Amino acid sequence: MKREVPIIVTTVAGIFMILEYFHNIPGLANGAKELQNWAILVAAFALALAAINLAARHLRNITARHQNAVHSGLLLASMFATVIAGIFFGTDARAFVFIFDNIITPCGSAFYAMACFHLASAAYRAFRAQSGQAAALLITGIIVMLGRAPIGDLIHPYLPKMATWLMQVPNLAGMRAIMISSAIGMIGVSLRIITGIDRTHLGMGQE
Amino acid sequence: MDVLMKLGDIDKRVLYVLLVLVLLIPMVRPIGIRISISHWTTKAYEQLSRLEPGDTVICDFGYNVDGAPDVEPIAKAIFRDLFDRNIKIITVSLNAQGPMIAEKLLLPYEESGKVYGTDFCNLGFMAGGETALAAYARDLKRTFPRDWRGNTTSTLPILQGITGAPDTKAWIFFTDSSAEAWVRQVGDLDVPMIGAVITVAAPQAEPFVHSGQLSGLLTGLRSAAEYEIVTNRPGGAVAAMDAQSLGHILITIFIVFGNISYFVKRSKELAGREGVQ
Amino acid sequence: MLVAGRVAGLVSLLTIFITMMLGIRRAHTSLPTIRRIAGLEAIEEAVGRATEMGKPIFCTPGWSDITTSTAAPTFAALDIIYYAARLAARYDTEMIVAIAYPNVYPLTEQVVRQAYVMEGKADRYNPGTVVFTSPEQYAYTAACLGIIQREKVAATILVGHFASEAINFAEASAAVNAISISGTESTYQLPFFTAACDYTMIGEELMAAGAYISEDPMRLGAIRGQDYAKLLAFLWILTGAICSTAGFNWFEAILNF
Amino acid sequence: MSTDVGIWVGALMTIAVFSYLFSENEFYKAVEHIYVGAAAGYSIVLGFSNVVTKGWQPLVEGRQFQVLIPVAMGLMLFAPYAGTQYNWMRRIPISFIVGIGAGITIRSVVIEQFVKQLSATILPFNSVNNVIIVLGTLAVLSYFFFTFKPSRALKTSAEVGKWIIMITFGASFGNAVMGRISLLIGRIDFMFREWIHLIKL
Repeated sequence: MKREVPIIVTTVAGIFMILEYFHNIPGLANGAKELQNWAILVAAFALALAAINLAARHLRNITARHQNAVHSGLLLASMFATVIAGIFFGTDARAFVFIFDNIITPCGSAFYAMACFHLASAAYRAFRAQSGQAAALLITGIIVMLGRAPIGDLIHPYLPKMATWLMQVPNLAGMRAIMISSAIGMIGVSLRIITGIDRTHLGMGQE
Repeated sequence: MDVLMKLGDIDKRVLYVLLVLVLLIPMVRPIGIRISISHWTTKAYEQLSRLEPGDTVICDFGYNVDGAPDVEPIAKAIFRDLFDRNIKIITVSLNAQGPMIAEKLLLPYEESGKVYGTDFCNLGFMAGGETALAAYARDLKRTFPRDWRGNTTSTLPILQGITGAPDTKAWIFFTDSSAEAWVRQVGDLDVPMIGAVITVAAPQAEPFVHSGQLSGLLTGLRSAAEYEIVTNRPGGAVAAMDAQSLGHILITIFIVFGNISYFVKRSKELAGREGVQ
Repeated sequence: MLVAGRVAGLVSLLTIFITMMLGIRRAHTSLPTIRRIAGLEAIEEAVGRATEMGKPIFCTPGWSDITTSTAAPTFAALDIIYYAARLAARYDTEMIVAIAYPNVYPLTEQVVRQAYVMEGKADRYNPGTVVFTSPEQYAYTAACLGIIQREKVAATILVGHFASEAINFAEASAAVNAISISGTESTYQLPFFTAACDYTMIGEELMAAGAYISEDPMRLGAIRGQDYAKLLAFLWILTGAICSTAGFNWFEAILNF
Repeated sequence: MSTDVGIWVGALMTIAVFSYLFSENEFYKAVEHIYVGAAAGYSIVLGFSNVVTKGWQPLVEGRQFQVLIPVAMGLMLFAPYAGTQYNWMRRIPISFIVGIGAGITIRSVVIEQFVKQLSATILPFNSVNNVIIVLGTLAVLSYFFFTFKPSRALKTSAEVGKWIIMITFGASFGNAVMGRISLLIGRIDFMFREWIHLIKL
């Protein structure tokens, strides 16, 4: 029972969504909308789940007097402050907006912008024309990089044209083939999950 | 030869500091390098310029604050253009941070007289990712029973007569990841779709532009600058382009340095080996 | 009854399903041989080097949950980690696996423990091998970078779905002179992995590598079945383009049904 | 210099994050934990408000009792907290999300990322670009054949495919540099315009 029910749920839900899309049966469309709304609601619960897992782990750090207990304390404090501000005072409350504007925004963008530094040092250290193919990557990269910046026109009027051509012809061919190939792969995996042949997502392995 | 080899051994912290300086200086003292308009932007602009006053468009805010510096300038440029032409905007988000971002961009227009619920509305966030996207593209009000400000969506004037995407005139999504999910779920609905993606995702979106699945593609800060120029409202993105150019030059120089040093080292090693033989 | 414009889609879906089932069925009588994948062969070298140096190897199955559309690379990553764990168990080399999503954690633990059991070293399995970090991208990134730097790992195996943290990991591996083996389906991270790592499995190569290691007839057969589907797509484009040059647009027209 | 407290908080946080580039330090670690906590708290708030608008309000105000099914499934996600013997309960909502998600994805992947892409690649060989697009796509596709016997033709085709993949990655690399620099420009703009008012334009 505990094994069969989840597989049946996956199969019925998946096949229903597929049938609804390809067939014009009036009742199906409405049913599909309802099911999607259910899935959205379950996903909303799941959103809290990850956060609660995180809280539980840091709470354990504190009770066990782990070496990172102070950091865990900071994490929990800022989490609870945000939750209290958002749930009890509303998402338009000043405290909530302050947290969003002055903690989440600057930190999020600073963390992401750090990738720019790493990218610069990786480009300097690792982008070597060691082989013909590596050289192809490097040269295309430089042409696209310079050609797409306004300075490309100043360096040579042909540079932006080359960048555009590289994007629209060879890149198109490469990306399209990757897309077709991965579409087949994605359909294969999903069909195996829907038909119950592959059960790894349930932690059961296949049988 | 030693000097050439040392070109590959510059401390990366020096590189970091140089990078910041090279970006900062042209922002303080702009050079004013001319910005040409790419065909991508022209195509997207032509599509949007077909909209008439009173038309409604959906703007999906699919980016987070971390990717905002690259994507947000496009959203700003498009909002300015559309609101000036009295086009109505519905904002939606499948990213938790989306509604706060949208609210902040909408605020100046509300202060200057645009009416919430009539000229624009913010439907807020919905969990569920692609499932939510498929659901709201077909039925906005059922997926979003309430908007971000707590109003019942069925009472909003802007949503009267609108069930799903095909009842609007254009669908614009802003994202800091790939365009795939939007193309998948909205692609076969009868509405022109414009993608505004983070620059990194541009090459991957190219097949969708070529096949016509996307009616327009705008990518990152550069496209925002171009859009500001074609709509005659130069702003922040145009101002940042000089820095962008110099940043690219610096990275190119460092790649060249790295390679020179690599080849010098390699030719020395080869020469050394021949010497031993 | 069928929706106009989607018929070709339905037929393609059924075709892919049938070719996959054919592949799986054939695999029960004869397993397909998968072409050589350099990144996979490098894993043994990497574990060997770690053993010599007496340093651990670092693995992560990427930043993705198993309930999203990026589940497939995560599963392929788990197969590769299983393989690496067997080698690590065989050579008594320490291994650290960092996990981002709660759902992936029990699966990974099960996989690594199983690898030790299969090598007859169940008693050597250290419960601290698999580390849960955080589903928050930067917390996960910071935790992984911390492990790579602190432990001065000899090899990093970065497989699965990655976002902007990919470049950080590749850089950190280089900084501690670790052999880096990567593999992802994420097209924007692949350029960095290709340039900055020693070995990279590109897109579907990762899935094929996973299937190869699992020695599971179902997965291997599915890879063969997908090859049939790719071959059909290949032939369709080729014949279609030739016909279209000659002025016949049937192949394109059929796809619009 | 700005006199706004919020800007100061943001600026100090940015400095703390960037300090990691030089070495890991306590200031960085503290800010990282504060950020992760706030971001997690934020997603709880938004998840909660979704549960209210899609679960509680339809149930209490709209008397739509069918909502009880997804609510029950949502609660089952938390069953393992009641004891490991309830672990199996979590599989039901997960299998439901996975089933709906897989169905919704593949039904449109097959059209948008397979059929329409095939159709757009069927181009007449009447220009150099078309020839490159068609043959290039085929060559890269052949790189992803894994189980066929490696004949000479297949090997050559896959090798050409590898070259095109490298050019494709080059294009991605160029765009990545561009995008990452924009992100850094965004941060520099914040620090030097809004915080210390050095950029005046």
